[in-house]
Amino acid sequence: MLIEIRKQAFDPWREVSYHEKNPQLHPGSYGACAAFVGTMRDFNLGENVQAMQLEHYAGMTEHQLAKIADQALIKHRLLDLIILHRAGTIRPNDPIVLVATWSAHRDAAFGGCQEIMEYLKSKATFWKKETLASGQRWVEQGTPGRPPPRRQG
Amino acid sequence: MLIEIRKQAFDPWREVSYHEKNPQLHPGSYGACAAFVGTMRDFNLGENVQAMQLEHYAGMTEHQLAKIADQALIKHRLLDLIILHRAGTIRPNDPIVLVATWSAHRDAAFGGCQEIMEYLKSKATFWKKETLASGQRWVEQGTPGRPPPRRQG
Amino acid sequence: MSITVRFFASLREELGINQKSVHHTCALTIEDVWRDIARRPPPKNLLCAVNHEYAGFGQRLEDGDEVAFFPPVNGG
Amino acid sequence: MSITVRFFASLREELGINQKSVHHTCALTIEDVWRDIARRPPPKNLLCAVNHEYAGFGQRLEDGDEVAFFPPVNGG
Repeated sequence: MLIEIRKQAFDPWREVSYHEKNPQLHPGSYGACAAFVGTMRDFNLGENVQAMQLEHYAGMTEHQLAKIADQALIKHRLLDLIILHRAGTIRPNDPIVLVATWSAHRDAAFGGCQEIMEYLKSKATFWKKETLASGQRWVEQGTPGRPPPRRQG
Repeated sequence: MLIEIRKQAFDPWREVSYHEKNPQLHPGSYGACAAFVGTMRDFNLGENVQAMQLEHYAGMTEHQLAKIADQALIKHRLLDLIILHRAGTIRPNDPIVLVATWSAHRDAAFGGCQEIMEYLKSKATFWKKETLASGQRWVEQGTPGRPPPRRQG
Repeated sequence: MSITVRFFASLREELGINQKSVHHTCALTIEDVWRDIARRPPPKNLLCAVNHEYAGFGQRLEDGDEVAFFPPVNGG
Repeated sequence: MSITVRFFASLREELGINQKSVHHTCALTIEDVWRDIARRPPPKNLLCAVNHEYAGFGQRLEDGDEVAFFPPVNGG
């Protein structure tokens, strides 16, 4: 099981591939893997986005992700999982989050992966601040918290 | 868009990674990728499985997969997708199927990926014959079609 | 008219037929083709297709059609 | 008793406070801490946590607790 918040860019498919070489995940034991990758888009709410600051509450975030993972493991009888989330300065096309779940069966893998993503969005203590050509704005619940400030300098 | 039935083993994560380098899938345009990989288990219905023959109806399978893909692209507004399915002799831990979907949003990527898997299971003309220590058996709808024949020789 | 008939998976093994051509002078349905070749009642879960599209047992056939019979599919 | 209070994201910027320690001799709730530091009514969508667990505004605090205030989260 991997739960990590990482400041550096990562290649999600290499992470999944590497994880499957983990001897804890016995070859032949799992029939299904579901993976989700959320990637930063260069466009949001009608504006081009140049970069994003991903702030988080160190300590609480890890604690919440561990609770989410434990719930999903039990409920969906997962064999293993990855939750890997970026923090810091993100550029368009950078992966932001990877969730991968392994299970004996398809429904469990899909169900676990989707549920982790839902809980992650509602419980994990991350906040996004976008950099536009016109300034910066906080993105709250998919909508900007307030209008962007006037251009500085 | 990749739709393929392949006789050789493949590395699903490398396929997804390679596909994202496709210039048709503009960097920064998609916010979400969902992927599902079905893998051959070494155990099914209480028996160890040594190998599996994956028979398919060449021509009809490709046609059905193309229809499934077109439906999912439109319904879920997908930006791109992969359906890659093995045929021939499969060994435990070999990937059998990869479905990957790219979209602007999470729900569309998940919904498209799951729906393709559902249709694929119900419409794509594949049949599985397992090799056990005691002989071979057809697997029909997750249950064996008939009891395995007595050991030969 | 001339019809190509194909069988797959356990059905192919049971009947011992992979592919067969049939020639008839009168109108034919899928059911006619099944009775003609298989000489037994169709299994309850039998599926059939004409020219790579799923089809009902009563569908009428045309010259050059490819008809396929197979058990429930099991991909993925 | 001594409480650590933290603010995140847009709330941190609006109040201009990242982290603060408060010391009191009497029993305190999260709401007391908010009023004491922010000196304004809480925003409608305000979230709070005690020791890394989500908490209600009326929760009572104990010596050494870490209280955090933040806007709706937005990960993934």
